[in-house]
Amino acid sequence: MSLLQVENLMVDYLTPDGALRAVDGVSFELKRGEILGLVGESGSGKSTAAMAAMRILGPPALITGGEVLFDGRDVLRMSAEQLRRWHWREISIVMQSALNALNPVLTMQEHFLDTIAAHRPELSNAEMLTRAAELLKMVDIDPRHLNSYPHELSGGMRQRVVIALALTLNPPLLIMDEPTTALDVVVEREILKRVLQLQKEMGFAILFITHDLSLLLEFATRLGVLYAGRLVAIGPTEIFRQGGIHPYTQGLLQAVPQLRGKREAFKSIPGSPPSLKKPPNGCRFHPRCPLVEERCRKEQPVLKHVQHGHQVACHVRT
Amino acid sequence: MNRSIEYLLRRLGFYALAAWVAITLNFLIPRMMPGDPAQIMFARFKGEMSPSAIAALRETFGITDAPIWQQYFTYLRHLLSGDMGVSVSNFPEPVVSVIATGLSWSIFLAGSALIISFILGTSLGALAAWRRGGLLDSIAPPLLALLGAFPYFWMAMLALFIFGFGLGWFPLWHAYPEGTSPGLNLPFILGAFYHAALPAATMIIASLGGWMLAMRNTMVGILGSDYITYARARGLAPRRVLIRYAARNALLPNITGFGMALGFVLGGALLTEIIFSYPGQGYLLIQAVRAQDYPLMQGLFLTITLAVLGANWLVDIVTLMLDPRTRR
Amino acid sequence: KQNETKARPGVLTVAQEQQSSWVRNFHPFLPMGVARWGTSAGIYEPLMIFNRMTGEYVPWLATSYVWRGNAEALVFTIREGVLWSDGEPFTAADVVYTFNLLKENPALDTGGLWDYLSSVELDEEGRVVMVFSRPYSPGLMSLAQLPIVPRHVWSKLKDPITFTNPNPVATGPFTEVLSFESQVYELGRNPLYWKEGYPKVEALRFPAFPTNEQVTLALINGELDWAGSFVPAIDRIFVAKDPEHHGYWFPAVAGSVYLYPSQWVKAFHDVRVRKALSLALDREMINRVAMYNYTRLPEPAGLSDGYAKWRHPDIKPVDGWVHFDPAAASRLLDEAGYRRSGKTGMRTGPDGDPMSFEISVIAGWSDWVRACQVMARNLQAVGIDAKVKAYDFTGWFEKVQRGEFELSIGWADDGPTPYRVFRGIMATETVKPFGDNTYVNWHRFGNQEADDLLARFERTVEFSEQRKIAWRLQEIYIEDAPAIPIFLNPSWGEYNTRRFVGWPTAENPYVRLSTNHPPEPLIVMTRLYPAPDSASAQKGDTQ
Amino acid sequence: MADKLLDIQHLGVHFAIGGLFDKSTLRAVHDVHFSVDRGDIVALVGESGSGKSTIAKLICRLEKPTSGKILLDGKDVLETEPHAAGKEYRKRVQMIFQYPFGSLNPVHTVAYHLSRPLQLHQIIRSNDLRPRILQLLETVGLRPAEDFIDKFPHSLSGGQRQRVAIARALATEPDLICADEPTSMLDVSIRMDILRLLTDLRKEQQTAFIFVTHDLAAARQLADRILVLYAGQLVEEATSDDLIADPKHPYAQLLLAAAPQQGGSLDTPLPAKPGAPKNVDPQPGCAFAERCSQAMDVCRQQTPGWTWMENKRRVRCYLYGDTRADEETTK
Amino acid sequence: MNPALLFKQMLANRKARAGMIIFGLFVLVSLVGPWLVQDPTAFTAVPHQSPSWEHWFGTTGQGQDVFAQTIVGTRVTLAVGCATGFLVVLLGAVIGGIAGYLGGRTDDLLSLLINVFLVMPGLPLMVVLAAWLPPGPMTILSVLVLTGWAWNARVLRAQTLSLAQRDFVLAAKVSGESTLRIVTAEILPNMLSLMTSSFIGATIYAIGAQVGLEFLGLGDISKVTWGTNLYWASNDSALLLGSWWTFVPTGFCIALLGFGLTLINFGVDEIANPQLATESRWARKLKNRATADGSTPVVAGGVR
Ligand SMILES: Nc1ncnc2c1ncn2[C@@H]1O[C@H](COP(=O)(O)OP(=O)(O)OP(=O)(O)O)[C@@H](O)[C@H]1O
Ligand SMILES: Nc1ncnc2c1ncn2[C@@H]1O[C@H](COP(=O)(O)OP(=O)(O)OP(=O)(O)O)[C@@H](O)[C@H]1O
Ligand SMILES: [Mg+2]
Ligand SMILES: [Mg+2]
Repeated sequence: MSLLQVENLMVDYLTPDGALRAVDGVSFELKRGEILGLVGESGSGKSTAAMAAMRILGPPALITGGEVLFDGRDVLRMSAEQLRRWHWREISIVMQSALNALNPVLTMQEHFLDTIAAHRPELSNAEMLTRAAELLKMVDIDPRHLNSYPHELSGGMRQRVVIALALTLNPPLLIMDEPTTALDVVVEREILKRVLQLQKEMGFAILFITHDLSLLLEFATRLGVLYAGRLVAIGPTEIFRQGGIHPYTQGLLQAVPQLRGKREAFKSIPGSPPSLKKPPNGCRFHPRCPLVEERCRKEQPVLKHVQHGHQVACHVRT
Repeated sequence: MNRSIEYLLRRLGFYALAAWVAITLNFLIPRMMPGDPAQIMFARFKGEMSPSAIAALRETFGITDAPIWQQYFTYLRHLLSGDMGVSVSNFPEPVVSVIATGLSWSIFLAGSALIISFILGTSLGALAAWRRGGLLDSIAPPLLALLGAFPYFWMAMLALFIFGFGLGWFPLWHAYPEGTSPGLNLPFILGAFYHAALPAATMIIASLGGWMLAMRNTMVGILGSDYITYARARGLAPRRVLIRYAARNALLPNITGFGMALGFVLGGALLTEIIFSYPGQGYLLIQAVRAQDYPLMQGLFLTITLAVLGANWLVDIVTLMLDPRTRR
Repeated sequence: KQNETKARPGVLTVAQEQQSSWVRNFHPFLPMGVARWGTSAGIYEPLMIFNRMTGEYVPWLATSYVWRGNAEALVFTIREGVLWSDGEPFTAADVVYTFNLLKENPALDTGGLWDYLSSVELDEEGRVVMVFSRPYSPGLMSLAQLPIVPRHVWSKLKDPITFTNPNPVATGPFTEVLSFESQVYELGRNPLYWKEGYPKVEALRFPAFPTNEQVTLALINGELDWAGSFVPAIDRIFVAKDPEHHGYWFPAVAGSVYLYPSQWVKAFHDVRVRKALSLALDREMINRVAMYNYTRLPEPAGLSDGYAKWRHPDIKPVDGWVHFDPAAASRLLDEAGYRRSGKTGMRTGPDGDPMSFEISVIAGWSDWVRACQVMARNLQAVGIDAKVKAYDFTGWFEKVQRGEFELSIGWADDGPTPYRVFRGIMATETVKPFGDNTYVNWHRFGNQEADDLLARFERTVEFSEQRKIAWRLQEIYIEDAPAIPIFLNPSWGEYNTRRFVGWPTAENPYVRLSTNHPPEPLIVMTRLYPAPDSASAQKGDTQ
Repeated sequence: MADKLLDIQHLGVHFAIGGLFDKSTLRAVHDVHFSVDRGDIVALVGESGSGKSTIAKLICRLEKPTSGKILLDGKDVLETEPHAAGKEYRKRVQMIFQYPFGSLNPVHTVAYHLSRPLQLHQIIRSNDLRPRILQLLETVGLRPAEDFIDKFPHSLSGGQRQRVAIARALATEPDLICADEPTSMLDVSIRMDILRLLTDLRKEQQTAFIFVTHDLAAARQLADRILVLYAGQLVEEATSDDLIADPKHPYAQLLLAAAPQQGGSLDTPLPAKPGAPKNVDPQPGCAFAERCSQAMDVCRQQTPGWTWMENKRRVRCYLYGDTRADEETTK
Repeated sequence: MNPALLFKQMLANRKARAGMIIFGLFVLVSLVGPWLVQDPTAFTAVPHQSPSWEHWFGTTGQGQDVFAQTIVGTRVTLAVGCATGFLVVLLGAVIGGIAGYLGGRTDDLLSLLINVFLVMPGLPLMVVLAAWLPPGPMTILSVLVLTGWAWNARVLRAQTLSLAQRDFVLAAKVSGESTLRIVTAEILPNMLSLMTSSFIGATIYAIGAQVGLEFLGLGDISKVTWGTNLYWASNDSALLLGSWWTFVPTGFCIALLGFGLTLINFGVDEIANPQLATESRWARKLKNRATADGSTPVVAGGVR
C-alpha cells in the first residue's frame, strides 16, 4: 500500500472575482522511502497541491473534490484534532519560504520545544532539549545556536533548522517545497546532500517540489510534471533523463542550459504559461505546443500509460 | 547585550535631544510672541499696582532685560536645578510644587486608561483577526469607530451628566473620596479607583477602536505570513499559535504606536480631567491658560513632555524585551 | 443618591476660587486670587470694612477714624482687647508695622498705598496716624481695608514676599487650619475671637471646584452652604430644587460695564455719534442674552445703586442717552453727517468714510462676548457696520491699554465714591498718547473741568462738598458721553438655609451676599448661626 | 585596444555599518578592475552577496564608488561627473533589473515607460514616438505590439514585463547594458527566450552586455568571458569555455562542482568547506582561504594578486604564482 | 495608481462609498447650508427651548436656533479640518519625501526632526501656543499643522524610502530622469492611496483637536463653529439645565463626520491591502465552512 495517495484532487481559491481552480484533478501516489519530484512553472499549483493534501492551506483555498489517503486514512475527513495529531508525527513539511517560516521573536530552542511539546507532552524539558541539540547536529549546525534568533542565522542555516524541525518526530513523509531556491548554488548543494544522506539513513519518503528540473533529475525516484494546475506527465526519472515524452516535458528539458558539451542555440518553449483565471480549452498546453492538433484545442487529455509506468496526458503522444 | 544597551542609549540620546527641543521651544514661545511677558502677567492686577510694585515683582519672577542668550542659560541653569519659576496664579508657590500635586493623578488616570484600552483593544483586535468575518470582526470595528469619533470631552460630559449627576452612580469630581487620606490604605485606593472609573471609561471607549483596528490589521497581515502556516502545520495547539506566534508579533508595531499614542492620550486626558474636575495636569493647564499664568503653563508643557518622553523610553525597553530584532 | 461625605454639623461649606486643587498659601498681601480666599475673608482683618451695600465704613480692628486737615492725614483709633490667635495681644504697633512692611517691600504694596502716604506712625494717644504726601481723600478705602498682620510673627521672616504663611496667626474668626489637602481644606474657629460669642460657625470647609459648572452642581445637590458664582437660569435649576432653603441675591451695587469708543477713531470725536451709539443699544436684550436678566439697566450717569447717595437728584432716567431709542440714534447720526448710503444701507461719514467698526472683546469672557454680539446687531440696525472681534486676554488688554481700538467693552475703575469712576473715564490727567499703556481711560477722553473737579475732590473730606463735585461730574458726563454704560455688574451670591441662617438678602440687605468682595464676607460670617433644625436636616442628608 | 568600451579600474565600495560601539566596514566591492569591449558579453558570477549587483549599479552610476575609476571610451566619467551621471552617459549605459515585477512602475503604461527615454534623450520627434515604441516592442518579441503598448504592468506576465524592461533599456540605443540576473525570476520555459533575445541584440546592434548571474551554465551559454567574484573581489577571469573546462581558482572550482548537472554530483563531496565569505572588516589574506581546502599559510597573511595566463586569462591565487596584491596596486 | 482609478475603486468599495456619501453630505451642507437656514447668531427666540417645528433642534441658552448653528458651524469646522489635512499631508509629503528620497545626512536630520515632533505631546503644545496667539481659525489651523505634520511625514517618509529602493525608480534614474521628475511622476503616484488615507486621518485629527481647543475657549468664540457651539453649550450649562439639544446634535455631527471619514479610510486601506477586507465575498461564502484552526476547508462538489 502506498503511503500517500492523492486521487483527482481539486483545489479552488475563492477570489473576489470568483473561484479559481489552482489544482485540477491531480493524482499521484507516494510509496514509503521513495522520492517523488513535482516540477512545474511558477503558479502551476505545486505548492497548492502539496499543502492542500496536507490540509494546511487556510481559506480562501478550498478542496472541492478528490480524495487524499494517508496510510489508508481519509485525510479529507479528519477532524481538526486528528489533523493536528497527524501533522508532524507522520507528515511534515519544509515550506517554500522556509526563510520566513521561523517566528522572528522566538529562539531556535523555543521552536523545537513548541514542536515537541505539541506532540510529546510527556517528555521532560531536558529530554526535549537533548533531542533539539541532536537534531541540529544532524543538519551540521552547532547546538549553541539553539539560543539564537532567526535573524541571527544565515539563510542556509535557517534552511537547515527548518529541515531539522521537519525531522523532529521522525515522520515517514517529508514534503519539501522548493527548499533551496532562495539559496546559493553552493549552499543548495550542501543542504541537498545532507537531506539525501538523512533520507538514506532514516528512510522517510520525500515529496520534493521544485521548478528546477535538472536538479530533480539528479536524485528523484519518480517525477511528476504540473502544467497550469494539471498533471501532464508522471513516471520514473529515467524516462525524463532520456528526454521525456510529453511535448511540454521535452520543451522544459531542452530549455535547461548545459554546462558541458557543445554550446548550442537557446531552445525555449514559445509563449508563456496560461492564467488560471482563463485557462485555454482542451489541453492547456496547446497554445504553446509544437505538435498541436485540432483535438488538443477541444478535448482535455487524460493521463495514460505509455511505457515503464510512465503516464502522460497528451492526445498526440498516446 | 552590548547591542541592547547601545540601542537604549541611542534612544536615550534621542529623547534627550527631544527634551532639549521641548525645553528650548518652551523658552522661545513666550519670547517670540507679541507683547511683554511682564505686562501680560501683571495685567490681571487691573492697575491697582504701582510701578514700583511691578518692578519689584518683575524681579521676583526673574524677568530681566538681559540679552536673550543670557536669559536662555539662566533658564537652563534653573531648570537643571529643578526650578521652573514661580506660578503667577499661586504666587509664591514654585511651579514645581504646583505641578507635583497633579502629575501623579494625571499619570494614574491617563496611564490606567491607556493600558486598559490598549490591552482590551489589542485583545479584541487579535480575536477579530483570528476569527475573520466573525461576529466580532464585523460588528466591533465600525461600532468602535463610531464611538471613537465622538470627541473625548463630549463623551465625558455626557457620561458625567448621565451616570454622575443623573443616576448618581459615580462621583462628580475629585480623585479620591473626602475623608480618606492619601496613602496606602484600602479606602483611599478603592476610592481612587472609583473616582477614576468614569473618566477612564470614557477615555477607554473613545480610544478602544483605534487599538482594536490597528491590532486587527497587523494581525491579519501576520496571520497570512509563513510562520503562522508553519506553526499550524507543526500541529501546535491553536491557542499557542494565536498567542505566541500571531499576537506576539502583531503586538510589536502596536507597541511602538503605544509610545506615540502616549502624548495623544495624555492630551485627551487633559480634556477629560477638565470635565471631571480631576485634579491632574489637564485642569491645571487650562487654569493656567485662563489665569495667564505663563510660568505654570510652560512648566506643565514641559513636565508633560518629559513624562511622555520617559514613557516612550520605557516602551523602548519593552520593545527591546519583546523583539529580539531590535537587539541587532 | 450622592456619594461624597458631608460636612460635619456646624461646618459651613463655601465655594470660592475656582481651582482644581488647593495650594496652601495664606499670605494676605498677595493680589487677590493668589492666596486662599479665607486669608482676607476670615483670617486677617482690616481696620474697617467698607460696606458697599450701605455705603458706610464698618469699624473693625479700628473703632473710628478722623481726617486731619484737608485729607492731609488720617487717624485711626485701634480696638482694645483683641488678641492674636496665638494669644499675643493685638496693638496699634501691629498696624504701624503692617503699613511699614508694605513700604519696605513694594512688591507687597499691590494697592499702591505708598504713592500717597508719607508716613504711618503712632501718636501719643496710641492712635495710628497716616500722614499723606499730598491731600488724597479717596485713599481712605485702601488704607482702611488693608489686612493687619502680627508684628511678632512677620518681623521675624526672612523674605516676606515669598512667605506662604501655612499656619497664619491672625485676629479673624477662623484662624485654625484644621486640615489641608489638595482637594479640600478646613478653617476652624478662632477661640480667642474678639467678637464675644462669635462666630457661631464651627469651621469653614472649602472643597476645590474647578469650574462654575461644578459649583452649580454642588449647589443643586445641596452640598454647599454659600457660593459666589454665576449660575445660569438660577430659579429653574437651583431655587426650584429646594425652594425652602435655596436662595440667591445678585444686587447690582458695584460698577458698570462700559462700551468705550476710542478717540483714536475720528467719528467718535463727535459727541452726537457717541450718544447715538448708546441710544442704539437694546440693553434689555443684552441683559437677557448675556446676563440671564440678572442685572439692571444703568442709570443715566452710569452709577449703580452703590452710589445712590451720590446720584444727581435732577437727572431723571429718561434724561440723557442711556436708553434704547434707535430712532433718536438715527436722527443724531444723520445730524452729524453720517448718512445711510447705497446698497448696504450702512452709513458713511461726511468725508466718505464708511461707519465700520470693530468691537473688541476678550475671547474667554462669554457674557461679554454675548453682549458684544447683541450690540453689534443693534448698531447694524441703525446703519453702523459693527463686527465683534474676540482677542485673547493679552491681546485685548494690550490693545485697549494703548488706545488702539475702535470700540471695546470693558470695566471701569470703581471705589467707595464716584471719584475713581469719573477719573478713569474723563480726566485729562489720565489721557496718555495713543500707543502708551495706561490702566484707565483707554479711550483717551479728557475734560478740563472734570480735572479741576477731581482735584478738588481729592482735597476735601466733607461729604456735602464731595457730593456737589460729584453732581457736577455727572452733568459733564451726560453732556460729553465719553463712555457708554451697558449694564451694572451684579455681585453673585447663593446660599442654602438648611444648615445655616442669617444670610443677607434683598429683605435684609446688611451687606452683599457675594463671597467675591473680601473683606465684606467677614460681616456675613460673624452674623451666621446654625439653622434651628440643622441637626435633623443633617441626618436626613447623610442617608 | 581600440574598441575598449568600458574600463573599470580598482573600483571599490565600502559601507559603514554597525553602531556606536562596534563600527565596521563592509567591503561590498573591492579593487575590481576589468574592461568590456564593444559588443562584448561579460558574465559576472559569484555567490549571493559577492557584490555582483553592486558592480552593476556602480557601472550604471546608481551607487557611488568609494574608490577607483570608471572609464567610458577612455574618459574618466567619475572625474567629469562626480555626483551624478550626465545625459550622455545615461544614454549610453543602461540597466535591466532582476525583478520584472519591480522594475516597471505600476502607475504607468508600457507606452509611457518606453516613451520617457526616447523623449529625454531626444532620440525621436514626438510624432514618431508611437511607431518607434511599436518597433521596440517588436524587437523584444512582444507581438502584436499594438496589444501591449497601452497595457499596465499588472496585466503582463513576468516574461512580458522583462521584455518591456529590455525594450526600455534599448530605447536609448545604448552601447552597454548591465543585466542583473535578468532571468532568475522567470520561469524555466521562458528564460531561454530572454537570453536568446540578448544574444540577438548583441549581434544586431553591437550592444555590449554585462551579464550578472549565479547560473554558470547560463553564463557559459551567453557570455564570451566570465568573471568570478568572491566577497567583493574578482578572483578569476577567463573565456567561458576555458573557465567551465578548467576552473583555476578553488572558488571557481567549487562553483562549478555545485552546479546541477545530469549524472549527479550529489554523491561526490564539494571541494571546499562550508562557510560564508568574510567581507566585514576584512583581514589581510585571501577571502576564500578559510574555506579553501588547498589554503597555505601565505593565503591567510597576504591578499594574492593576479597571475596572468594564456588566452587573457587571470587568476588571483597563490597556487598559480606568488603575486601580492599590495605590490600590484602600488605599482 | 492614478486618481481616477483610485476614485473608481473607492466607489466600488462598500465602506468607502458609504463614507464618501456621509462626507459629501457634510460638504454640501457646509457649502449651501448657510443660505438655507436663519441667521445662527440672531437672538430671536426664547432661550432653552426644546426642539419644535420652529426650531428643529431647539434653542440655545441665549435663544439662538441650534439647527442653524449646527448647519452653519459645519463650514468653518470642515474648512479648517480639510485645510489642515491638506497642509499636513503637503508638509508631510515634502519633508517625508525629501528625507526618504535623498537619504543620508538629510534623512538623518529630517527624521530626527520628525521624531522629535512626534513624541512632543500635541494637545498641551497646542494649548500653550493657542494661549499665546490671537484666537481664530487661522491660529487653530497653524497650531494644528505645526503639531500634526510629523505623523504624516513619518508615514510618507517610510513609504518613499521603500519606493526609492524599488527597481522602477532606479530604472528611471538610469533612463536619466531628473530627481524632481522621479519624485513627482514615479514615486508620488504610487503613494496616492497612502496620501489619501493620510489626508483623511489628518482631517479627522484636525476636526477633533480643533473642536477640543474651541471647546476650551481657545478659539474665537464669536464665530459659529462646532467647537464654539459646544463651548457655548457648556458655558450655558446646557446639560445641567436639561437642554441636551444644544449639545447632542453637534456631537453627533462631529461623530458622524469622523465616522464617515474613518469609513473612507477603512475602504482605502482595503484597496491598498485587500487582505484587510472584512466582508469580502469569499468570507461570506466561507463563513459556514471556514475552519478556525486554519486547515484547508473541504467541500464536495465545488463552489462554482
Ligand atoms: N491565496 C490565493 N488566492 C488566490 N489565488 C492564489 C492564492 N494562492 C495561490 N493562488 C494561485 O494559485 C495558483 C497556484 O499557486 P501555487 O503557489 O500552488 O503555485 P506553485 O506551483 O507553487 O508556484 P511557485 O513555483 O511560484 O511556488 C497560482 O496561479 C496562484 O496565483
Ligand atoms: N547600501 C548598502 N549598505 C550596506 N551594505 C550593502 C549595501 N548594498 C549592498 N550591500 C552589501 O554589499 C554586499 C554585496 O551586495 P550585492 O547586492 O552586490 O550582492 P550580489 O552579488 O548581487 O548578491 P545576490 O546574488 O544576492 O543579488 C552584500 O553583502 C550586501 O549586503
Ligand atoms: Mg510554490
Ligand atoms: Mg544581486
